[in-house]
Amino acid sequence: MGVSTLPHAPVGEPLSSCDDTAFRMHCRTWLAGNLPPPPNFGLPVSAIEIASDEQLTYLRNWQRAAYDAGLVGCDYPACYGGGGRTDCQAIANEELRSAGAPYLPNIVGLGMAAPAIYHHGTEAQKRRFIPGILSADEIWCQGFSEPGAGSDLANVQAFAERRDDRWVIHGHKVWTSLAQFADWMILLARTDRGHKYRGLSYFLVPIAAALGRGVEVRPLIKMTGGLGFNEVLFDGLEVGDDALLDQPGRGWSVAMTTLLHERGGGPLVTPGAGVGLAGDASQTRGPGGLPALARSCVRAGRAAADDPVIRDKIVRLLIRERGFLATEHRAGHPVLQEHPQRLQLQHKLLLSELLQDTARVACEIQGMASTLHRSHPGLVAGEWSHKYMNSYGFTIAAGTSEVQRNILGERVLGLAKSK
Amino acid sequence: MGVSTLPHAPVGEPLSSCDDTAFRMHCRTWLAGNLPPPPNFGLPVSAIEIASDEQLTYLRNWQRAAYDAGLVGCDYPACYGGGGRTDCQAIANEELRSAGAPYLPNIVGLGMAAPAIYHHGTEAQKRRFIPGILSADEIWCQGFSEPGAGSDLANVQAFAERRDDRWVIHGHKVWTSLAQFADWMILLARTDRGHKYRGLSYFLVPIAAALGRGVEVRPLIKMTGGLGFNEVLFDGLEVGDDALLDQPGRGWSVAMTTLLHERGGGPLVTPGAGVGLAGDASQTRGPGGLPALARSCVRAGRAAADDPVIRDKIVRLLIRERGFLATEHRAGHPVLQEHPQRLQLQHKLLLSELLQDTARVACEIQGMASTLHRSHPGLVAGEWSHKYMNSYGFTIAAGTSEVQRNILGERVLGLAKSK
Amino acid sequence: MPVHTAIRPDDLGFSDEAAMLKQTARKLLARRLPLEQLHKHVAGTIDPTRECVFDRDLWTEVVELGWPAVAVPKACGGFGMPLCAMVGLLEEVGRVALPCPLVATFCATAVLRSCRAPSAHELLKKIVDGTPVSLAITNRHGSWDHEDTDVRVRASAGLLTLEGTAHYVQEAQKAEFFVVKAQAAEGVGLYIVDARAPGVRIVPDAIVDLTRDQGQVDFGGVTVPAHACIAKPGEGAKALAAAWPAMLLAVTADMVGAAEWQLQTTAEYARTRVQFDRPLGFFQAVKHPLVDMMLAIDEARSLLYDAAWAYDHAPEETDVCARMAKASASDMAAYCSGRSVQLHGGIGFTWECAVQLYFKRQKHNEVLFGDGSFQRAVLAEQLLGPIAAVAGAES
Amino acid sequence: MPVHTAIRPDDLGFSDEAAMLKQTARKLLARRLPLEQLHKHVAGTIDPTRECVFDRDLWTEVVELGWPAVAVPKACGGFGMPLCAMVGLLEEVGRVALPCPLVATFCATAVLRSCRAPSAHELLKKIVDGTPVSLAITNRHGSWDHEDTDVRVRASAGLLTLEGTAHYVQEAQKAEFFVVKAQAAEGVGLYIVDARAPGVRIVPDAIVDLTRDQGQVDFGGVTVPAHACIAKPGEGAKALAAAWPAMLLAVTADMVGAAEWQLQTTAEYARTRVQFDRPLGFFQAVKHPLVDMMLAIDEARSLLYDAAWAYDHAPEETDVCARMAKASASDMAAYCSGRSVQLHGGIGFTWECAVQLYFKRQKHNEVLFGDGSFQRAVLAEQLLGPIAAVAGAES
Repeated sequence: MGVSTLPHAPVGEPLSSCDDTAFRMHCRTWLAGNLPPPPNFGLPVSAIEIASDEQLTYLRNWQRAAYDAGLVGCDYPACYGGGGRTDCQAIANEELRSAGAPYLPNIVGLGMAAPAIYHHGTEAQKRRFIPGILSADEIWCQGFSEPGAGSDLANVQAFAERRDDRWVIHGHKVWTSLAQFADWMILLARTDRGHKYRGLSYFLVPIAAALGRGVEVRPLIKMTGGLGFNEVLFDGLEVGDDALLDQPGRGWSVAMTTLLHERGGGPLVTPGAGVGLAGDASQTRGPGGLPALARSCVRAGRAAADDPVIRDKIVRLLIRERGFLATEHRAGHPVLQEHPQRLQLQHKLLLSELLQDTARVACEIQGMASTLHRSHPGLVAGEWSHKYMNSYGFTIAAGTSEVQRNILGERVLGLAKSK
Repeated sequence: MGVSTLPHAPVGEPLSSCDDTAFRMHCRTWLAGNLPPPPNFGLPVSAIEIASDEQLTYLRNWQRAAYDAGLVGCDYPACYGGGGRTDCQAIANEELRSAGAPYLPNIVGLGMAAPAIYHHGTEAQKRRFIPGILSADEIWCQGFSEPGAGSDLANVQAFAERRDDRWVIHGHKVWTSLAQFADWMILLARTDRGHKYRGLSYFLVPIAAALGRGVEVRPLIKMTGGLGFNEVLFDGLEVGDDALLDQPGRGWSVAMTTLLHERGGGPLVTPGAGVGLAGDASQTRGPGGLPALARSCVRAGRAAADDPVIRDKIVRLLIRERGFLATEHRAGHPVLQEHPQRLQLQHKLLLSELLQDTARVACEIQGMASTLHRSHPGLVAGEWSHKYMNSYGFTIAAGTSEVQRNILGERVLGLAKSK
Repeated sequence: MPVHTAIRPDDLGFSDEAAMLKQTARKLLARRLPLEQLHKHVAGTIDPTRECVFDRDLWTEVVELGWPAVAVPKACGGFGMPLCAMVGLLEEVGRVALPCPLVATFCATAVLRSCRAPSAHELLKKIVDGTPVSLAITNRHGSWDHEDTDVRVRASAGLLTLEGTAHYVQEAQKAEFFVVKAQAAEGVGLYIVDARAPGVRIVPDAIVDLTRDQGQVDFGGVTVPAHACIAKPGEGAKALAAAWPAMLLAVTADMVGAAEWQLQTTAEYARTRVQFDRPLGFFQAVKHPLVDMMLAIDEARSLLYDAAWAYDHAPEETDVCARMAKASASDMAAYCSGRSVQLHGGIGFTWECAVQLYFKRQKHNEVLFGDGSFQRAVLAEQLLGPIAAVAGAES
Repeated sequence: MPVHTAIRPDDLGFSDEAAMLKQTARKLLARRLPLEQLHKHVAGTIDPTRECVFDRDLWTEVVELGWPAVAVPKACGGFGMPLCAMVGLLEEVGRVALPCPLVATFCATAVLRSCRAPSAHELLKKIVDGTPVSLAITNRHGSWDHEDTDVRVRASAGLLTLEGTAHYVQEAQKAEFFVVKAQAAEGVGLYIVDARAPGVRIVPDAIVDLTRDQGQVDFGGVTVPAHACIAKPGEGAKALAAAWPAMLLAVTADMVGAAEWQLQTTAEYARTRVQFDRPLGFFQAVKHPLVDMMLAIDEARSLLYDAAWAYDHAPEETDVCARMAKASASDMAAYCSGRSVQLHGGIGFTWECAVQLYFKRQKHNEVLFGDGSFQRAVLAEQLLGPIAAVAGAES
């Protein structure tokens, strides 16, 4: 649903053109001289866990600089603030990752809001919103999940009532990353209780500007004790028709476009750095850091790196990591795959489960040190217990692993829907 | 369904009584002097793979002897040829296993037909059939599965048509172990096409006596190239009302009683020897033989038993084996369990998956020798490839592992039915 | 390698008395420590450097019920019940994630029982009276080798002086006495040290688990009398080895009980939470992992009872049986914890949901006294023999 | 341990030519070898001691298509295509479970290419003409150590004499020449031996896989001329090591293709077979394992292409990449084979169903040149360094 309504994305050229190479060199050169110095405070492992203003400011400045240099939004038309290129974002992403660049903070805007607006918005909406997303001038959050609408997203109960020419919104959204910093939210709400799917509409609603006036943001505490997720309560927020994305009743279709891009299966490549496994991220989240960890930890009287059973587990993970990266590579080339969505739709599932299993093996390597909280003074072996717990956020959020497997089985293998 | 119609089984006494001890000693003494000498021909790994008359005769004589000694059918009333005891079969089974006794060939009769007849039969049927089952004078097979009714057993299409006071049976049964030797079959057939469940009836039908007169038995070849399963085709077999077990339309209920006992969850303990893991069976099918195998196989220039990764895998299996045996033990004592069927219903699933995983690890230990067929001259390391393939028969037959997990989730954990 | 030869009785030694202890504990704990109260008590703050939480009223009740005395020999004023009674009790303790130093004190009890010195008996008597005791036996690497320690002991003028640090000491802030493993020239010995003795400094660890505490204990020239030695240098390792199976089984019992809570709570959620117009449990992607949790729990529980019987009746099998149980339970706990969060979906990932408390307790239990693969490596020595000497040349 | 530093081009070196070879092969093989014909051909009898089946017409067609020549250098009359072309082709070979000695001949080709002797070039020319060749390099233990062999070679009067037995020789009854690894005082060397030479005796193995043959080859004082030596004693291991990644990838490609067949066939069954009034694929207990098969296949396939590129362009990465691919594929094949039978239910367990043919071919492929855990042990040496010398003391 909805997917078929997308304009056709240009088919990738089979081989790198000279222009691609020039762009790649531009990225590389700029990155060599313009990476920001490491902050003198800690950064969370991903954008959705940004917890302080200083973290956000640092990352926002970085996204702005990368945007100004043409590395963010390359594939959007220039009239919407983009680079006006085609198929260059993937190259920029590769270079961003290779350079070990920090991640981009406006992750919901870049990965979800911008593609949804680009595919479904009015000309005015595109011109109004996309530039601020690319430059990180305006931070976005996503209002899809509710207490009663998790995996079953279409069960959304937040309601936008039509009053004269306005929409009045009541409802309760949960798991809203970045809501405490967000200027805007993409919101899925019900406008008709008579139809499960056709009763949904999609809005672009102000958050920061409406705090205390129909919008309340409350932090949700994660099992780790960390912040990052929020509840957002709507109690009579009023918006106009310009807040509607696409037609009333088309919300499910827009949501599908949004999720398709979030899952890496959409035509537009999301600008991103540090979200893969190369570079520094691999050392701190992926299995790339496990050999060094295993050399530093003692297990049964010798380095854990000398325990053949541990070695086997680490090598298993290193193979999965290499396989993941090679699949990312192969996914960019149509000849090397059998079904257009088969590899793209694996991305989130593979990455989230690889990072979870990595953290679990890291804890095993640490042994008793894995009982320690990351705030423990002098903990040198890394915050793996914390990362392990946090990893469940990624196997649950944005479509649980179970839902991802349904999607793959149904869309790629053509199996009957499981619900 | 059906389960609630069973007469209450006597609750097991919490502790061994003196009588139990005396019976156990009787078993032990008898077994010490009366085990049959090993045959001078090979025996298959289980009764359902008996392939030759000499194998059957040898095992039949053994079952008869054990029956005569009171070790088979102890818990059935004496008027039906049983031992007239309560709760003694479990003791006899333990002793049979400890003694490394051969298995009993009339496995379908003992595990399925006898309990079904006992719970649902007329007095005449009980007196007619149970003694011959216990003594192995009459071999039984089971006619449940059909090409279109595998996991979905209630979809049975074999039809018994009422003509005057007779039933005329047409249909196609598959996966029928022992059919080539069987005197009788328990048959699930449809007597009413209007109701899925209530349209089923349960018959006791002659096979050997009806061959060529409405019954044809054709061997099915397994993926191993081995025999054991059969197709049984009914083309107008006529039987009378005395062939009906319970009322017409009660077939599903009787089938549930049958399967409950097959799965080890019924009130009557099935007489059995060598079907667990103790004794010789453990050496040839269970993980008990893996340490010796690993010492005899060379892997990467040293004994496989010296490869820590292989060691870890073997120990994992030995732990599972020990856990399985301890669970069997615990299942016999109500105080040590939380739900009456929780352990019983695990038996088939645990055992079939343990044996499958054991065979797979054994193949890994063997390395290139696992490419060899069991007929390869001089193959000393055991027929593990064969056993590995054969193991799928056990994870598929009698309710696939997937169906077993449904049953456990629904009956023990109270989860919603998956269909 | 003749193991598992002893024939078990039907009830695996689980007497009426043991069954009653377990049943009573279950009822009492369910009433005394409802989930909301536990959460409020241990998870009232997210600050990881919070003060150690210790509900002394709850502990007093536990003591009054006589639970610390269950495993203390009758000669020392205890009930001297068999190990199977203790593991049944500790299963119930795990089921409510009891935030009391009962497991740690039981482990110390097991070690004290394996020492014949009069002072060990004296401390056992104190345990009956409700004194929490813990073991200070682990070095900076968290080693479980009975010979490893970072504490040294030196004798002079009839006094013993302890110097060094014990790491990963369970319930370090709650214990009133420590049984300390210390190195002398002749080998390691065991020593009783009062937690308030001069020179003893307890440095709390910031840990993930909210239902216990852990710390390092510095011994800065701590002087104790000669009779504080309960296992002479060279005999400490043997005393620990004798107690070890009971310690493994104590943690195993806690894991089995906690995992049963995880199973039942997650199954209840799957019975009631509706998505796609169906209870979650309809979906095999939920149902089958729940069944696999159950299978794993029952394996660990069977091995637990089997090993407890061996501890009481077949000492030659005990070490293998106990390590099997701990290995099974550690892997089981990892699996059940992961699924308990995942199958709860978003709500399971919150601080507010009690699932996190058990997840963290289990994570700690998994590694305590050695995780699954550690136990299997030791088991392989016994079940397959030692690895032949030739090293290298793997390709 | 700097691996994976070379930046791959977008197409991983997979040229239009390579893509066309793969596509053509797929179409041709689907037409030429429909499933029923394959089954009839290789599974016509259940007698394990049956004669070796070799469809010479089919092989002639394969030769006429030039497939054995794909990897032969142009200088020897071949096409000299990059490895990625070959693995693409072998994927299609695996997809139809082609019962021809193409993989074995390709492995021999890889070894011959790593030898500079003129006689190696001569044999490569014969391969272009359709001569099946196989490697006789494995000892009685099935060892993959390049130094291990049970064949000895002795020089005298300008002639070489081979004595001993090579085991687990692939396609032993189809090969016309063997490349034999033999031990001399200076180390192992490689020798070309005509399968019909006096003293050569081929003893077929009874094997599980129905789509190939295997045997032991006895060399009972087989005499060959000096120029039959293509790698001198002491240089054989190096030549094998150079070819080894290509050999690993040939088997990996076969596994990936065969697994894709298993996936698609099982998915088709799940789309059409109805139980409980629903197609099987509705049930997550069927759907999710199918997805896991797909994930495993795609990982192995990505690693395959990645390693093939490295073989052609980044030799320093090749060994690691190829072993990763083989390790991934071996475990993948085991998983996919198991699920292909299990998810087909009863019908998948029959001789009649083609699922068994792929199950058995994969089982053979899994262990050929070393299974997953073997490859990982070697990889660990390179990725984590060798194990420090201290052995023993595991507890």
